[in-house]
Amino acid sequence: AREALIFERSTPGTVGYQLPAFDVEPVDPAKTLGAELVRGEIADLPEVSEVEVVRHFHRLSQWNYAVDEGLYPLGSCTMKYNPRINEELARLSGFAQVHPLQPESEVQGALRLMWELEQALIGITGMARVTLQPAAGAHGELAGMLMIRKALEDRGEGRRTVLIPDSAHGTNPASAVFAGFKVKEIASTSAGTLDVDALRRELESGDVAALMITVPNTLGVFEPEIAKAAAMLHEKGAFLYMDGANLNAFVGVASPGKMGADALHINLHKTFSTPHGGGGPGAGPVAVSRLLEPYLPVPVVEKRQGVFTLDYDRPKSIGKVRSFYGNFGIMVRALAYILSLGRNGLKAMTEAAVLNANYLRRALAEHYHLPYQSPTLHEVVFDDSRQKPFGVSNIDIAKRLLDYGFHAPTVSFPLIVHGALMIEPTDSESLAELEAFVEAMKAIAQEARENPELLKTAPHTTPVRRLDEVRAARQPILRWYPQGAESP
Amino acid sequence: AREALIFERSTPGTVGYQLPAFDVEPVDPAKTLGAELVRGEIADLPEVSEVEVVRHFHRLSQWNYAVDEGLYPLGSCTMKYNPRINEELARLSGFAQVHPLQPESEVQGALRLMWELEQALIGITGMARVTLQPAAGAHGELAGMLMIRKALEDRGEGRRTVLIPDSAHGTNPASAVFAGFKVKEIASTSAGTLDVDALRRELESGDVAALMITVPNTLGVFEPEIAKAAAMLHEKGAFLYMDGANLNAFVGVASPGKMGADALHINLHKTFSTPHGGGGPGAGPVAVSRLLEPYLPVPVVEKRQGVFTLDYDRPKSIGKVRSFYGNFGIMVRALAYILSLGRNGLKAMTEAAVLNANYLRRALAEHYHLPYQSPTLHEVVFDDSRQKPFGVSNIDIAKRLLDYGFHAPTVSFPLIVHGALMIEPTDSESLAELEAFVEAMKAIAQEARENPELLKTAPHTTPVRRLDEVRAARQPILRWYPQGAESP
Amino acid sequence: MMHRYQPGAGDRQRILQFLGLKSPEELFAAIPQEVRVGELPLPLGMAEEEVRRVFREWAAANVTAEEKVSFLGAGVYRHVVPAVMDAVLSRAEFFTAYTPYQPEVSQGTLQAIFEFQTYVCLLTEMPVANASLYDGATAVVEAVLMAARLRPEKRKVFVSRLIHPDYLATLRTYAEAAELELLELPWDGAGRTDLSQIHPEEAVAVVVQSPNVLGVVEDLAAVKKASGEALSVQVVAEATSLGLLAPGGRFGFDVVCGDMQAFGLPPSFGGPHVGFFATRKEYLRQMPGRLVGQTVDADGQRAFVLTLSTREQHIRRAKATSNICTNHSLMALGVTVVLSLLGKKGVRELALASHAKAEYLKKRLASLAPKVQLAFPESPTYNEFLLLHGEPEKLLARLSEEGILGGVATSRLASYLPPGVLVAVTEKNTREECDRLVDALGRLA
Amino acid sequence: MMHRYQPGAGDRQRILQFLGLKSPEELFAAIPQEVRVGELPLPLGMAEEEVRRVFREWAAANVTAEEKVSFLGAGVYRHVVPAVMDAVLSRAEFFTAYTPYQPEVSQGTLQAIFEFQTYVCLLTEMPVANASLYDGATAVVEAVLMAARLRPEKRKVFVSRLIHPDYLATLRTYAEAAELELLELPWDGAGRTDLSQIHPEEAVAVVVQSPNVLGVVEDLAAVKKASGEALSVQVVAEATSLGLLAPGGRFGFDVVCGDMQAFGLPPSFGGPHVGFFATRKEYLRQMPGRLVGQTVDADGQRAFVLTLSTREQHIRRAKATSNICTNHSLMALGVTVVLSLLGKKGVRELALASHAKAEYLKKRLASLAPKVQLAFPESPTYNEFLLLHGEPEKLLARLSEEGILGGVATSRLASYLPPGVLVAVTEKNTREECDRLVDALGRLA
Repeated sequence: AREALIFERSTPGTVGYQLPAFDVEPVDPAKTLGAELVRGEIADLPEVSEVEVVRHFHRLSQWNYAVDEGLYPLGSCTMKYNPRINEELARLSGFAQVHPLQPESEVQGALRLMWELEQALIGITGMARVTLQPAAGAHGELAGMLMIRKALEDRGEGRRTVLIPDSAHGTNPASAVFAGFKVKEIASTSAGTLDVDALRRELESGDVAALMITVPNTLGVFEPEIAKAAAMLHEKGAFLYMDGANLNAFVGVASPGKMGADALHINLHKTFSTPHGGGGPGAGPVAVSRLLEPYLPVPVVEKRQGVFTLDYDRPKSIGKVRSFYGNFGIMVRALAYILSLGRNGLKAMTEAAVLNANYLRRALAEHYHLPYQSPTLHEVVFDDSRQKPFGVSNIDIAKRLLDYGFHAPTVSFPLIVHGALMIEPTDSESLAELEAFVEAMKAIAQEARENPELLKTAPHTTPVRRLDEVRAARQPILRWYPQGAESP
Repeated sequence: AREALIFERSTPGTVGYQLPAFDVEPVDPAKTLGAELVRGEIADLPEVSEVEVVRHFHRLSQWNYAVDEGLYPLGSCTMKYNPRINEELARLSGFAQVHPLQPESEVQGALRLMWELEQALIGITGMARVTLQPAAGAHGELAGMLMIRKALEDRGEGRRTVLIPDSAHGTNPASAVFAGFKVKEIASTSAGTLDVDALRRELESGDVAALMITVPNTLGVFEPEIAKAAAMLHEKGAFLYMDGANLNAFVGVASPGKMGADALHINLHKTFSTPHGGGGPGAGPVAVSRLLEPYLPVPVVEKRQGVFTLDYDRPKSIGKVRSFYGNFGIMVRALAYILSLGRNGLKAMTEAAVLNANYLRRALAEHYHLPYQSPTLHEVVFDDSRQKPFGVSNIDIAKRLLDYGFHAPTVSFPLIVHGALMIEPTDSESLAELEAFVEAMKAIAQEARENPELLKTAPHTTPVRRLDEVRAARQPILRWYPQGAESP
Repeated sequence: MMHRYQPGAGDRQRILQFLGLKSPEELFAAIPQEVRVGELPLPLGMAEEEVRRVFREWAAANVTAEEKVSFLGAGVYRHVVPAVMDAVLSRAEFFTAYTPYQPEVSQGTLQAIFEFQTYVCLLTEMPVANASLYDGATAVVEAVLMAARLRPEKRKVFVSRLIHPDYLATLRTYAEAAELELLELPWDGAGRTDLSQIHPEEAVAVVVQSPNVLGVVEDLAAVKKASGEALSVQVVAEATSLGLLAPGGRFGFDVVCGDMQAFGLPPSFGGPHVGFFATRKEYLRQMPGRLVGQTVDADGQRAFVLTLSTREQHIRRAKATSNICTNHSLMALGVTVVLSLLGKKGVRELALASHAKAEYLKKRLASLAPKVQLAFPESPTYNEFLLLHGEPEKLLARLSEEGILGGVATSRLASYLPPGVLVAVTEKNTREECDRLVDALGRLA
Repeated sequence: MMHRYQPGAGDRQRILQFLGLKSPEELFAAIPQEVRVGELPLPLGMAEEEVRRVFREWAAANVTAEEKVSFLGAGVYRHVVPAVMDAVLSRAEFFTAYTPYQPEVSQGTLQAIFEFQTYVCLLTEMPVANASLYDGATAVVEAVLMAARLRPEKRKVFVSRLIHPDYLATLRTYAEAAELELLELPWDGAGRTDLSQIHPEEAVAVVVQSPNVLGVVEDLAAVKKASGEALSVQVVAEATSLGLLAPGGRFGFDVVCGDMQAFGLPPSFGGPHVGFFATRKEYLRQMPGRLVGQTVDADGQRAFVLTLSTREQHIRRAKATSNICTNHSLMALGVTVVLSLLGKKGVRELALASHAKAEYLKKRLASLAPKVQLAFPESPTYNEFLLLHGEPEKLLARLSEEGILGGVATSRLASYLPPGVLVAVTEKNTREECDRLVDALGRLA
């Protein structure tokens, strides 16, 4: 049974909430504010009781797939288990009910938590300092690129070109542009990695501000010449921006600091397991080298004589990239995760992530085509070229997986692989779960040969069938209107 | 996909929890305790990680129907909405983390809450006092009957007969027997109510200790002569025990005190909306008349000079019926519900419950047979006699309702209705939900005529199909054994 | 005015119309005036925020072990509570469901309880266990009543005075109604039940608790031997002890029962906790309470269902094996989650840590004699022991001022126990907490 | 040692065997030694109970409005938080899901966000709204950047200095990168933005906040008029004000955006909250952020899907309308739940109660002059206002000692604001709390 929109469940006169007693003199807002500033009741807001609200969202929730249901192999998204203790801790009154503008003396616990998280991230990345302010990975990219821009300006340089490999996430070019740069793509090598020679050629222009690169890249392949690339960049006065979306592949094994990164954003909602929330909130702290430290957003948390304080007095700072100090509630969860695992556990999880991905790579290699043969770490990218002859695309395979009770892999990138199936099992999965996934993928490969129509019309058992996405885009309906009302 | 038993998910060496640091000297328990007192690891306990536990119970939960999914019309069970605020409050550290044996001075808040709940229940029932100790309705029945027994002994009377109408819940006779009484059933009148003449005849024996009666009875019919029956009982030195399972029908309208009840148990998990938890915990406070007050279980909470205290000094008390003071966590929820609704809201809910039940009665009357025509309050009992000619039983109708996404009505009693369908919608349901239920019931009535096989083999869309209950009882398998192990 | 818990204001009018009524009052016509009430003596309904404010105030008027160091036990123990447990119990699919009478839409609850039954069997080394009872006290009662059904010609029950005093008090209440004669066994100088007075040939059952209420581990082999034909019943109030101590099942006991609260349920001022009940297969049809059994559905796939309900009140009425209906299913689920997380290693580690920390504390406290004195220094204890002291309640009040909930005064439990403080230690207590208690007792006792 | 978050100890060995490896180390062979690290400078992993202890200690080192009376606002407001909200957000189906890229198994998130978009439209009287942004500050930025895309020939942005200082600071950062010229508008004696310096013909946008950071309700009709061809942007930092105040949509604004935190999200030391963004239909294809649209599935039934993603970075890369990817979906869900509970009546009642209580307090405080002084006694305010005081931080410290979080010192926000305390009042504040503040200020100011 479909669940109506909450607006369609409305019954006039019903209430879903009661406010605390109204214990002051009533006012006439037309008088206190002026009639032209005031509105009346908003006609189309719903009138529903509490139980109806509870049931509405309960039923909606049942149409979602989630990590708690099973394997969620969305490549590049690191859909790992979200520990319940972290949810408990983020809800502690002493964290959730703290106002950001209380005097510092009243929020020492919150400031300490931020300071401790920064220290932990410094330890993990080998970088000089970290800003916790950005709200998401892409936001971190932007903050990082703004720091690079400011550093260049500080040197009096007007460089404007940012190099980005063709395998990169779409956020990289977008963020570079929003930071005021021009983007130039570099083609990957046949091994799927950075073409260092191409980089060298590009650097000769003198206009290169930075290279933005994901390590390991979106194929899951480690960039073997990353340190060399960094040296080349630095030598030419350019910066290395590292996209940390795939940090889960090497925590405790290698460090961006040693790779020569100048800025690196860290998706706390990936590597450090804060819940994705159906699309956020996440957090995208940016770790920087000494070179970029002066440009960090304000404020930063400092510890002075055992007292934690917010330092706004940073003349070279890029300023602020959002309100207050970042997604504090996400920081609580991430630090709890880091402390729960510790140095031993973090490395064990890295190994598990890479073992799991390589298990899938080997187990699926006879059924799906592997476009790049380079060794991979925490994820593996197949393509649909063996299924294409039967008219079956990566999308069809993805949709059919939903019928088998799994989430689909990433199919929209990397752009260098046509018909990609980018699979990242993460460290949370048991062999039993991986085996079940392999069985499903094998069955689908067979179905592709024997009954391609079944895949092309998949999914069949989900709450809704395949959607008309073209219609959604051509005749956009982006909100509910009451029956009979015209969309203006 | 079926979810295996947790024991079947085990992988040797896996852990799902880490204990706090072991910070004292290790001991050899064979030495401290003696080798013969000590056991080793328990071989068959599972070894699973945290995420596997989370997913296991997440998946299990998805096979349950629950109030949050929709209408749950189990007659006599009062499956109403369980407000979320009550869950929040019961989990407050100052309630959940309080030990029952702390000094009274350290638990004044907890004692006050119990005292306030008793006052509220006294106000609602019009009785003299209330014990909160019983853990469930049946437990309350037993406590009530033990008080009656003790009161009779106190008078030096050895009366042993308890009269129970044939429409009663099964717990009534069972509880009476466990309190040491003999049960004698009284047939109901053709209106489905207490036969007062039969009561009069029975009372002549002089051995009648009490009448146990549900008001309104399990047909949903109010006992019009209840006050008269009480007077007759009292005149003959017998007691009136009232089963409060159906209290939701008349809170704020009538009072057991005025009806002449001597003891009445109250299912907090029905009328006062504490969650049923898949079968408990509930709570079954017993409200008593002045006559039975001396016999209340110890302790009772007293307020003396503004201080709350546990009074154990009650020489005529029946003693204890369980450990400590009752299901305190349930009391928190019930009192929160009562205070949230208040005198106005409680009565409004009673009216809503009765309106909803009468809506269903009227709307379904042309499709299902109504064996008793008396006006009903909060529930209504149909039977399957119109469907029987097609070979369709009440069970089949119940199972088919599951396919329509509703829970089934009660089908196991009252015993005076053969093939009963006992429907209690409660006050939580909107007309829209009731209408959808009526549509389903109508459709089923039609299916019974046109395609009875569909009903006899229902349900068809549930996580499992109809179960072999005979096999379960004949060859009981009540626990998991490791593969290959014999059931001893 | 409409209330937030009530759907459909407009519905009310529409239903009245449908029924041809002017007011809901007409539906109550069958209720005579003489039993009617006017307005209830209660305040008007409160806003959620106001209820929250009131309850928080009351909650804040209680001291909890979260703020202080705690050595409270005596039937309610403070072990680790994994966050996962409450997350599972908060799933509306579990907590807003009813008893699984319709198994096709209740497999979640049913399978979880089947797992609970299995855990109880594994912990007790007994072949069958039920789906839960209210608490330890009523579990003991049910054991004795079952024994009485199995030995209908006998009326005597030999019960250790060292079972938890609330359990004993409850048993007395029920035994009186069942016309059973309770013979309460004293204890010996080692703090163990004196078995010499048992006459098994006259008895329906012999009941001991191990570890007993003074913390001492009983000699179950001797109890079993002394029980003869009578049913031997082991009561367990500190369930985590089953991770370290050989259970009654190993010694041939007929019933092992008690309370599982120690496996992670919050104290909640005494409830809800969860009783458990395990016994031999041959007593199956005399067992109290619900049972979940495995069977198959119409497609032949494994599924679970409430079974053997012909024992139960809703079928058997006056002849039922128990009057229990609502049990403590959700709490059983909580324990099942905790046991699943702890697993094979954790169950033992937790018990061993509790024991080792208690031994550490015992050893350190021994040095404080004669200010305080271990009641039974030579007897085996698991994680709780009795410190003799003349004025335990005063002593505890002084400790509390220093932020230490030092234990439970025996005077709070029963007048017949020796005066002193029962001190319980769990894996949550740190060495430093133990040292603080020793230090404080050294100064204050 | 295995960790509790890691399934399958035995699995590790079996996978290694399957891969023909001796150690996982071999899988990292492609990583050169020069970038390797030894042991991380972190402690060993902690038990859940230990982590809980540490975090509780840190949490306890913060003062919260739960313990004190609070009048804190300035962009983060303390309104009622229905218990239902967190119950919904705690459903693993919502919080452990990813962005709904596979709509067939994400209808729950998608429909909820479609409802969020509708709520934003209803509150702002705008025809389209997006699926959320990070916060109010970045929402303002996105509005200005969209305006710049729509008026590519212009570079000036007229922005009120009375938008929240953090929003302004953020806008400065982004504007610099986008090479936009920010012209900051001062305020007049009534605490309203001085519109006289606006030159709309040169501008991409005119940005005001209403109520502004000093609490004063701006004259939106005048702003709209002054904006001319430039895009008019209303910023809303106190979203509940939309329950009482006519929104920008009614005055023909091009964008209404801001933060929805006030509808029941916890302050959380500043985040996560949730930005919103509503605009005209003609700007649809220049909008930033995700959009959920209605369509049908293969069976023709209504369903929801992320749409118009050709605007977004993962398709359009360097030419995207925004770089946003992860947004604040779960917070948007929370607001959707709260708005659903409040409903038509509650949204207005809540705003009216906040306003009435603020008016009550304002009136009472007026009597304390000249100790403290209302900055703009004649100007319309919703639920927040500025009290002038020379040493606001000291004053607040004294109030805090009496258990009152008296408001936010303007010095904490920005140096250019008049010295004083911003006092915010919501429906949660009782009359008695207001009286306590008046009394304390009378003594301490």
